[in-house]
Amino acid sequence: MSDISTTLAGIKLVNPFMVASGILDENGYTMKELLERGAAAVVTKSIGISERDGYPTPVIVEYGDSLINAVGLSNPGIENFGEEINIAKEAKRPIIGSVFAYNAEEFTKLSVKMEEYGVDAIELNLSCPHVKGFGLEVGSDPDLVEDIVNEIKSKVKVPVFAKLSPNVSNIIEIAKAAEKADAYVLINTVKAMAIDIYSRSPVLSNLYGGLSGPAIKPVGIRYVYEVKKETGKEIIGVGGISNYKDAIEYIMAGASAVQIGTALYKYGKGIFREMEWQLRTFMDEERFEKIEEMVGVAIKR
Amino acid sequence: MSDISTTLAGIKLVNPFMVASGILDENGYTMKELLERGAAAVVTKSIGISERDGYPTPVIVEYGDSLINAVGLSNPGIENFGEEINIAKEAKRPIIGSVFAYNAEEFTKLSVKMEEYGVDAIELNLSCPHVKGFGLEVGSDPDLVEDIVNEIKSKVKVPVFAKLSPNVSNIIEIAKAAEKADAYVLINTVKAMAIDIYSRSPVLSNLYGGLSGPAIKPVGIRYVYEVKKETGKEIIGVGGISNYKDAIEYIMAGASAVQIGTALYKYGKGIFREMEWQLRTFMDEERFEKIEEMVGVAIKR
Amino acid sequence: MINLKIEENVKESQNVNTLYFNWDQDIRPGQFAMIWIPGYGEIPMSFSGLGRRKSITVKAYGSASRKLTELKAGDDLFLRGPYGNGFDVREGRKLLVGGGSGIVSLYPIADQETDALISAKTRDELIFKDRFPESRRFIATDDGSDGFHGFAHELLQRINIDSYEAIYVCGPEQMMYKVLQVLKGRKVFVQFSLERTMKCGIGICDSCSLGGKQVCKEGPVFNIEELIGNPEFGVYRTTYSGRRIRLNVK
Amino acid sequence: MINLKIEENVKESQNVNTLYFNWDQDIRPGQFAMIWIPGYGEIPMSFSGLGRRKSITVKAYGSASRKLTELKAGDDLFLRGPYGNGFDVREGRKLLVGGGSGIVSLYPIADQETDALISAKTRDELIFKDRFPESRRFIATDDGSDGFHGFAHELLQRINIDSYEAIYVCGPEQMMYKVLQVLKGRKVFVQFSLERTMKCGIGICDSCSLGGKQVCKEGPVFNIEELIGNPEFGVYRTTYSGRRIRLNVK
Repeated sequence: MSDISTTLAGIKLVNPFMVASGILDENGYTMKELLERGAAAVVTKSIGISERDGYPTPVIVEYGDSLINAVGLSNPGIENFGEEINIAKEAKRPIIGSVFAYNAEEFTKLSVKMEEYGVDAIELNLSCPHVKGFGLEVGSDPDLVEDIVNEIKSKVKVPVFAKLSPNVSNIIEIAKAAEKADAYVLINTVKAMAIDIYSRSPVLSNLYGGLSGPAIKPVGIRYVYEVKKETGKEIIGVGGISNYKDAIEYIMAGASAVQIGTALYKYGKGIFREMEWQLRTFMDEERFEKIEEMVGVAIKR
Repeated sequence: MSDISTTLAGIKLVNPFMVASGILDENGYTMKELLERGAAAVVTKSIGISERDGYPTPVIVEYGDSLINAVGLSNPGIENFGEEINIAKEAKRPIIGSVFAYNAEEFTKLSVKMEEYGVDAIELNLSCPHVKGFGLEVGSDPDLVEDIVNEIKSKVKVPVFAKLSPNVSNIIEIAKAAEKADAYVLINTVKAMAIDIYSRSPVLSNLYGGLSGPAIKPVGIRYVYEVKKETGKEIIGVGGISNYKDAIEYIMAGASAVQIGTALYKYGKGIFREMEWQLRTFMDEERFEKIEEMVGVAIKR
Repeated sequence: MINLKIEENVKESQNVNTLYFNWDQDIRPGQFAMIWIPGYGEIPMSFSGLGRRKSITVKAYGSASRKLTELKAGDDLFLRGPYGNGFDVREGRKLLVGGGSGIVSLYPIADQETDALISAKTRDELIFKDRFPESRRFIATDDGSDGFHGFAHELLQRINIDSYEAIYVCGPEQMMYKVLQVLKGRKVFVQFSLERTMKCGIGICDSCSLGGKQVCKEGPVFNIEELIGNPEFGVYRTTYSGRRIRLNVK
Repeated sequence: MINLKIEENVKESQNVNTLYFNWDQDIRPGQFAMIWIPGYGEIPMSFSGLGRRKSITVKAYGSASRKLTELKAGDDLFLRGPYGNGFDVREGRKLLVGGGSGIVSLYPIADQETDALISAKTRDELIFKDRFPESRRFIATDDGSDGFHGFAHELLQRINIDSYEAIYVCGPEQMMYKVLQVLKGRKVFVQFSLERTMKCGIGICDSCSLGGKQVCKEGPVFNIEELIGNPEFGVYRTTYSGRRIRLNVK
């Protein structure tokens, strides 16, 4: 029978399915529950230096099976997050600590703290607004990204994953700036908006939000393929994965593992167990013995 | 009763619905048919200097109600296109000539020729690959965009519309580079890919394609809102409009008119007439007398 | 976003209003909607009426809910839902135990065999008292201004619980926690409808979670057995930012 | 993309093969699919068999179709569809007029009351001749190597058209154009299945258009009345690039 376990940056995963950052990963008990329901690892909600309420409601718009969210990096602050990680760790599966900040110094401080809390890896959320304004994100500035990644890599021992934004002209430039990272996470949400025509107003209190779910899957596949082909580095695929076929598509595009987020809204927590046996069946039928054999097989040289 | 006619860059439109470039607009008879079936104007397929086959099949992937296409700018060349425009003009509604090229000189040559053919406006397709490579587009280079727009504006009298790409870090920078254009068209397709997991291969012969349809509507709304708010310029909204509600959402975000493309795949040519009476009913019920009253009403200052 | 029109706004008490609207939608008692008040925010509201004409009953406690209570007939009502699991409504004699606004979400369960225990801090804050005949209601106020002088769980101890097939409870978490202590181990079927800080309403933002369960999606209704031993029920709450705060209920 | 498995590959003649596969899908005679041969392209193919077991009959004329004819039992078949409108199949006596590969898409119409006029350049290129009993078939070859020596429309003029309820035509456009001239004004129900350069198959790329109609979506089947007066049928074709070329049919 095919083996669906895999290894990512040296971290053993019982299957290639993680929980994406920002979805059901703020409360330690919830993370523990998801791990017990079959997720191979969870990425925590993005944690910053200080407690932050985020945006007032509405913070979410449903768009078919996709979502537009503007939660606004709400989080209890790094000092208050150790307890949640401790609770989640009871499930004895890897915890990846997601952090966000505006500069290398804060990013490093957060990462060091996460490592102290015992996370198995750090994921860098580079989607914060850039100090330059104009709706730009930290992740669209290659110099800043390079600073952040290099600084963190010099201070922490656990693997560091750089989550890249799709809202850029040239993803390869950004990926190269982050090349000291142990893996890339592709893609973050796509900047979007919804207007209600009867109230004649944007729905989200923040006006703009991030599009996730099936709508962005073809965009994510493109980025994973392109970055894998150009850099060869390990990639964690994320963006619109709703079933085992989507996960395999990401893996064949070059992802070594994938993250599930928005699909939990439509399919609930049973999705991990379901995808586990479906993936195993697919691999049996298609004669793949290990996940590694599928990684990037669709890439044309 | 509400008036659904409108004016865009001085061009009178019987309703705010045009046919988007690249959809049913290569053959003059087809353009004529769409105008007779209710479209207020058609934008032609993007025409280049020479005849071009485009990519071999497959050139399209169906993704729910959305599409990923890589037709590859197939076109008969500007010299062969006058006859199609003549046929389309029999419908006596505005024809907008779409052109693509790699530099300002070719763009201008094409635009001048289109003007000779009698088009009512020129639409610039800035999605050509940039000579720099890396998957970049002409439209992601503000200097090049500025050159192209300024050069054309100095040579043709009909209005010029710049169709901007969403695959950029900073749309405002590009919009400002194109500020001599009479209107912006937002948005072009989003770069995407689809992999077939049984053949273990990208489906499109070109590997990458452009995502259009409902998947990108929230992205288009965001860009229209953002660019309208920052520039105040006239905008033609396009991207995932499938019904009158979508069209109104674009108009409230700041569009003066909209283009319909992918929806023709799902809803057929009857969509224009249907949207006409639905729009009129909406405006009656919501007490809007003219399209202009709705343009940008959702924008928060 | 669903766009409905307010048909009628009926004042229930000084700061409580019931808004009626037509909505052709199947909704189970205990389900809720996220009500959007443009410019003021979005708040979860359970339904107080589920006939052909639906209703929500709103207590003004913040700017969004206050604005909601001020809506007039013909005004737009924006919402998304219905969300959540709803109650498992049993046949036979039922008891509703509603603290504060809690009675609102329980009310659609009420039939000819249903009694209601309604509690509030003080007489003026009792909701829906008049919707139950005197023979079918138990009233408790913290200050003794109406009915029993004391808390809901104290009055409940004086009621013959064994005469009911099912008991449905909704109210502030500390009140429900104490009611749970009274009902724990009794053979009657008991469900609680919980309220927690809620943002998304669809089970993804983790704001309303309770021992790994999302109140908005796997709740808001939980059987008593699901709450006994829950590490967070009555023990912790989380703030809008997600910070864990210990409750002082026990 | 739909992924099926080839069940059987049957050689029909030197460069024509029929591929059988199971597909639980309702398909009308005259509908088609876009068949993807990874690495070789995607081509439109009409169905030659529509029972529980479906089939396509492929003539090798390019690299993609040649690769298709070489598929073996157990190989993957990739397709999307079915697309197009299909024939309006009438009750009663029917005549199929198939030129070259045209008989393939007509074959699913055939029943006990159906005659077939099959034409080809030469004897070796006749397809499905043996699927019709001799009493029900008319054969024409351009070179006279089998049956009538001449074109389909010439043989058709020798047939009693009035004895049929319906006539269905498929073949090269010049052949169909001439058949149309023969049948124009006759009171029999006539439909033509057209073939044009096709890329998308779903009515948006404008490659296969014919006087404003998309062959892939509003066709491929058109009533004779829709083609009479069509400004492009038999007059122009467009290349893969979209360049208009005048046909020399008339």
